[in-house]
Amino acid sequence: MTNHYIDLKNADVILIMGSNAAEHHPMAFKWILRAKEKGAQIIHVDPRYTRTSARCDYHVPLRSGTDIAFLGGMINYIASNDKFFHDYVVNYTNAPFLVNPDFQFNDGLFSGYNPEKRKYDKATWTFQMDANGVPMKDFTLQDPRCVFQLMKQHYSRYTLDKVSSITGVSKENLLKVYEAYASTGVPDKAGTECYALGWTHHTTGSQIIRTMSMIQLLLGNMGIAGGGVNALRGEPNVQGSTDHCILYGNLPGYLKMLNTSCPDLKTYLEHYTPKCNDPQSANFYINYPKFTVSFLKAMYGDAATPENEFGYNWLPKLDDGKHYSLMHLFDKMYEGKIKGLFSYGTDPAVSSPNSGKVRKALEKLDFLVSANIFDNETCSFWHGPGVDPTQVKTECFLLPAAATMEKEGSQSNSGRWVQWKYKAVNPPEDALAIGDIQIRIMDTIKALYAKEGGPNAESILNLKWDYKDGKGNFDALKVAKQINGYWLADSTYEDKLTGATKDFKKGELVPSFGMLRDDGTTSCGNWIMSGSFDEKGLNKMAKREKDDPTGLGLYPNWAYCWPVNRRIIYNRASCDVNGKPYNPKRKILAWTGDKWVGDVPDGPWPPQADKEKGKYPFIMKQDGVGSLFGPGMVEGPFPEHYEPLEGPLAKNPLSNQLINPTIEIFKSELDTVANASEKFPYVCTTYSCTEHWCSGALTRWQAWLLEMQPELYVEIGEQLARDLRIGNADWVHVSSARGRVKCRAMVTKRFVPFKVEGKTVHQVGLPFNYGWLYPEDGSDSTNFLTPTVGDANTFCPEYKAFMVNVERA
Amino acid sequence: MKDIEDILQKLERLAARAMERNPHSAGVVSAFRPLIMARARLVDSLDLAGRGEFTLDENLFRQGIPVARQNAWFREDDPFAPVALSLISPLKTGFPDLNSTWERFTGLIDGKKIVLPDFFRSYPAGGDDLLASWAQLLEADVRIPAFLASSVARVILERRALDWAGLVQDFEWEKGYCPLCGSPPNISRHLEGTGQRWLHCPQCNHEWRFRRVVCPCCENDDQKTMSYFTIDEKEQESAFGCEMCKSYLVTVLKVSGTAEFDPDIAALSLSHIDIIMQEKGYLPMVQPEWSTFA
Amino acid sequence: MEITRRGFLALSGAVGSQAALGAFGLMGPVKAYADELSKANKVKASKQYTTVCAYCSCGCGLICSVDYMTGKIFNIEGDPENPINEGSLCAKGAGFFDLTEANKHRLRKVQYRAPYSDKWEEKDWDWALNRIARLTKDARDKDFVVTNEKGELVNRTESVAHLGSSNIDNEECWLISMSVRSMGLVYIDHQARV
Amino acid sequence: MKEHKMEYVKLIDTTLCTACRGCQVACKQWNENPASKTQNHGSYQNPQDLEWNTWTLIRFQEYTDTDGNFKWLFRKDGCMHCTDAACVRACPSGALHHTDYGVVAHNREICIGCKACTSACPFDIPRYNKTTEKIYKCDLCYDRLKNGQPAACVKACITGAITMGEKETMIKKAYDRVEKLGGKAVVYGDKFVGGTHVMYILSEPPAVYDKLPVKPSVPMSVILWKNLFKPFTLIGMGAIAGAAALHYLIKGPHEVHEKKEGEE
Repeated sequence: MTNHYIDLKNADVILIMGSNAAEHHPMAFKWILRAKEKGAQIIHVDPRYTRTSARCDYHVPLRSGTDIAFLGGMINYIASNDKFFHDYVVNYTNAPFLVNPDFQFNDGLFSGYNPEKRKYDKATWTFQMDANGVPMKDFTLQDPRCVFQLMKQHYSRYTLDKVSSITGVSKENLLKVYEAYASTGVPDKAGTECYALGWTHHTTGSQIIRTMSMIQLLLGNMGIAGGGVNALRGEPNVQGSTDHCILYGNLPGYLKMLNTSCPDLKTYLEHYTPKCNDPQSANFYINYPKFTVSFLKAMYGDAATPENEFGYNWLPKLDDGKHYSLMHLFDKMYEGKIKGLFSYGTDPAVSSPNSGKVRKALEKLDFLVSANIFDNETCSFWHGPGVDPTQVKTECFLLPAAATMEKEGSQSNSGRWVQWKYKAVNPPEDALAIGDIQIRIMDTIKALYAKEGGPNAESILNLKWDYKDGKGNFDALKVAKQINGYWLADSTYEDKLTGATKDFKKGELVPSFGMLRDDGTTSCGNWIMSGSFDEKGLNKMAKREKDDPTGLGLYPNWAYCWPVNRRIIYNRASCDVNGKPYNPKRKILAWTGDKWVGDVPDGPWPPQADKEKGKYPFIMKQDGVGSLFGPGMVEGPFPEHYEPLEGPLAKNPLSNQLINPTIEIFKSELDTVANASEKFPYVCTTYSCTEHWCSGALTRWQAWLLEMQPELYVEIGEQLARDLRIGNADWVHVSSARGRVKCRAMVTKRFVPFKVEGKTVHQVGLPFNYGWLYPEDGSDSTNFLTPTVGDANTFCPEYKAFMVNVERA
Repeated sequence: MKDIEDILQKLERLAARAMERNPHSAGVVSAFRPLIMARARLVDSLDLAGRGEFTLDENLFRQGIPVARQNAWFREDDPFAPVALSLISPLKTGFPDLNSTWERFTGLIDGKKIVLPDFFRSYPAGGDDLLASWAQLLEADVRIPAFLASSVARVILERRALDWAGLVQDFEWEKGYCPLCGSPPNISRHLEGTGQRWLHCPQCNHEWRFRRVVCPCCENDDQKTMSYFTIDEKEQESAFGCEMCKSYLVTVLKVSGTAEFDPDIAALSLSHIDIIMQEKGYLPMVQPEWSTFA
Repeated sequence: MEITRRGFLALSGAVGSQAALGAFGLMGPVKAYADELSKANKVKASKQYTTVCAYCSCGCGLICSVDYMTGKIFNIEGDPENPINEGSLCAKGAGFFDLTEANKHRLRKVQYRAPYSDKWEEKDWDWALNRIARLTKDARDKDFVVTNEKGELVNRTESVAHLGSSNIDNEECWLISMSVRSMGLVYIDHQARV
Repeated sequence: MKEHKMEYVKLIDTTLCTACRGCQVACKQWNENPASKTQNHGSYQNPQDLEWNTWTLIRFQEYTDTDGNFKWLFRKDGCMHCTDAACVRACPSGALHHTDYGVVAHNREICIGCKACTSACPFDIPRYNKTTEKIYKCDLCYDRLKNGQPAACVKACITGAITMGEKETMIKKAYDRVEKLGGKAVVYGDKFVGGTHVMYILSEPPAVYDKLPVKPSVPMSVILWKNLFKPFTLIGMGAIAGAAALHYLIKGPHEVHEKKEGEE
């Protein structure tokens, strides 16, 4: 989240789209209701009327997979009705930038598309540079090549009629939402958006979120209290596990993973350190080398020296352009190429797309090491339905793990608050914390390599691995300090802005990532977490003070908030170019002439009006401003509506490009797709329910929760149920091109048919919380239905829009 | 202010229920009941001078300086003697076998042998020798005059605290001693539902909110070095103990926001917890009221 | 300048904690009742620890009360100090007690399933760790890729993969993210992806 | 001390309820009521109805109002704790009795399982358990109230939809809230059976909500039983035999479900 949960109370209009907050984030919804009590308008846009809709001002149903069309229409509305926040858009976004004349868009494709590789050559997605390499700008926003005009022209195609025909939303409803939300495009109003898997589970997921970011930039809602784009994420420490990058493509702190196009550290740093010639752009990633070298020092300790480029070549490299995400992993496993799998605290046999393929893949493993607090469908795949254990060669280990209250450590909520947890009790009997398990496994492996050696054994042997307490157990505090980072030599830090200097001794903790070095004299496991300790060792994550000077719910002394305890990101954009807050009633930051007062400023530099020392507010961006024109995305600098991989339409109403041109298509014989086929005529989406959580692997074992949601069901509109002669609570089969599930029919008024391109399109939906292991008769994974396809940038699977058929069982 | 009749009826009900629920301490509660009722009546009827003249420096307050420290505790013209005298009759009914002492005390005040303002002028620091001399005059244990002085202080400061409370409403107070008069707490309660921890000040009857799993006395926040003691089948009766400063605080659990509750009566009724904790080697944060007559 | 506790003790004259009980007979029955409770060890000592909920990512605070003798959690309530939930909990959070070992379905033993077997067997940690290390080393070394087809140095193994988890602590996440990379794994992911 | 006892009212504001069912779990946890093996009957509402081990239940109801707006109504069902309780009148053994705080409590030891209350109750709340031959219903957490604690469901509710307090203040709060809400919002509970100690703020007229009587009242048969028959039988034939005989005489086989006034 750019803001955080409590900040929702500060909003005037809250758009809940791509989320079912009341059911899946009840505490977030409490803050949303607090905003409603103060007169805020709460709008819910979702294919289905849910318990969230019941408590919102109104609900607008739309067809799954058409969010970009809906939001594109809003951009068109904002731009053509002059509803945008001029001062903000001109100064804080790249609207005035002039784009390379060769950049073109026609008939659904941007310039530079290579159909064989399904990839773009982004050479034309650049800005026109002036003599000293700074993008040329037209602050009047009139030049036809400026970003604003190109954007306006791009979304002029998203007329009310066209959007209504794609999304199935009536024109009145479209206007009702557009007017309500666009009303926040003024200094004294704040609008925010809450999304979750409803937006990420699409082949165009990243671009949906980018479209909303563009809207927030146009309305000046980014960086203000009650604004921002807020992801209500699903798991307790999903923000932490993403920050520390248990992800194939990143090293902790979102550093880019090494690949073959960077054979040595120098080329790697060259390649990934952005440059900007505009002196007023902080371009904070200029410090990329400091973060990378400090990480390598934290990983390999003394073994990492300048001579061996701090152990750069011990790390594995990805092949350029190749991906290793969860769907690629199971694809390779299905081909028999993956021999061993470690599966900690997760249940992919239920939660991954195309369960049929996943379960066949698991049978090809030589060994599976699972660590969980309960048994689940992945650990016990070898005695699942239709599996003959005597044919499955996999050696399986089921290691008992400690639950969250049985171990000390920190957890990050999706508002970036890192809260310290204390250990209440020991785990039961043989159970150990995952940290203990990983330490013991690596100790044993290191011993083997010390004795027998092996390819690239130095990487394993040189790994710094002294994270145990006196009694030989995992010491979370030691690891947390290693993550925060240490001074590895006596040093003096000089603050360039104020000229103040401060001395630090070897072994002291680094109080902020601004002080990290790229010469190996500092170590830091994850630069964004640097500063969670002060140099004396005070653990800021464990702070529990309740003061809230601004009264806006920042709580600066409760726990630690990365980066550098800044509670609202891009908060300097809440002030005008001279540092005066746009909305004095909701002031999170103000420039007093020599320093910022309020939340931790997003960059200490004066406001940009100070031509000599001032900087633009979006310090992490290369040009220091928000991106309306976003060349970083793989499928285009402006989000464009494409149909889901498997949708009801044979042709994309907006262009001849039916699906996202850059998504990867998986081709195993189990990855069948049936687009616009009469065999699977109904749009289907999946979701969770209040009573269960994710794959249900924790909640299905709890009697009182299971009593309220005992079995898998499909929610089906009354009209469709009548057509198919399905009665309420009948057993039905829901089938897709990939698989079939048996479940109860829940005939409801909460799904309504959509008018799409003149045709009636029905939509149904199922929860994904059930699996065969427990309860025995609770039916099996919904993901037998879902396709192996994901977002072009992140490979997040498209669970939210595919086609099914429904018949009486 | 709820009118005095309601308050007295409430105190009556709470005392009766406390005696019924903890019969072993019924004697203590019934002994103190007249005094508690009298104090409530006095606080309601008192009209102290200098009501509007209190100031509050926000920064000092945020550093932990209570209101009393920023203003005068007492004034020369505070009605010490009238208050003391009107406490005599409830003390007589509560503690009949000390009647002679109470009589002597009345006589000494009327005869100006005991000049109460002398004691309150240097409050709270000095006064030990003055109390010793009063004890001689009364021919009683030093705890008697000390108890009388603290009861008088309690009545006046409780009345004054009602004005002070308005000053501090919207400021954060993170300390374990009373934000108004600075006294450590004698009892605390946890609100049902939210689990909020409220401490009670025995000197001015003010209640303030304080953080859980932190010691109000030494502000130690190492959760491993703090203990909680509960009594089986009495799920509301408990005590907090701090291993660092070895102090304890009687704590009443799961009290609903809307329920009737009086900290003084509860402290007397739960005095068995004081004894259990003191036998475990913990020290009270402030001297329990009952210890004078133990 | 804090008013010290001694100040108030002095005020009320009885400095010592153990005032002479029973001088006025009031406290006799109370002392007896206190002794009876202690003798029948009806007084249960416990500790309280703050932790964070393990369901959605709101980060609601909890307080666990742990019985000092048995070392078991006997009560979990919302943490009133936590500004996100202010002491209240949703349905799943309120049922957080069901995640402790009080739930009989919790895993307690190391279990192993041999190839082609149809049941779990109980093992001890040492055996399991050695077996896992052996299998991992062999699988890694067997088709370890030092250089790819184009001859570029890659030092990776594609035959061992890691999944999980976003339900473990930050320190554990960093430990895993770093240590599996030191072994050359590239197939690394977890449920943040789904 | 009995007469001055404070009366509590539990106010359920259905316009704040998100049906998260935290109250349903908290009720089972506090009263240690086991879960029953349920099936999905085509609705989120589970278990299907109040049961001997389910004393409070969120009822889900899909409703399109007169001018065509779709609404999803949630109502937390359970004992209304009437002032003039039909069940207390009908109960031959005195198991069901009035207590302070306005709670209709149930003394399970002396309950003889005659089920007179199940047919007398205008809200159809008490449930019979065949194995224990006793009836079960919500007792507003009477033991918690005596300890000064709110009912378990009140504590669990995070949106503040369920609140509890002194009777007059809660009734005033209900009417203030309804005035602020406007539309068809209405207060339910203070206008019949002498006023109930569990009240609703409803966003639609009461007739719309299923299993919610519009004008609940104490059935004539119960009034007859209480004033005429009850004194004789208890004196003459001893509680158990008498109640069963009388029960059979008046009702016939207990399956026959007498039509209550006001029920569609």
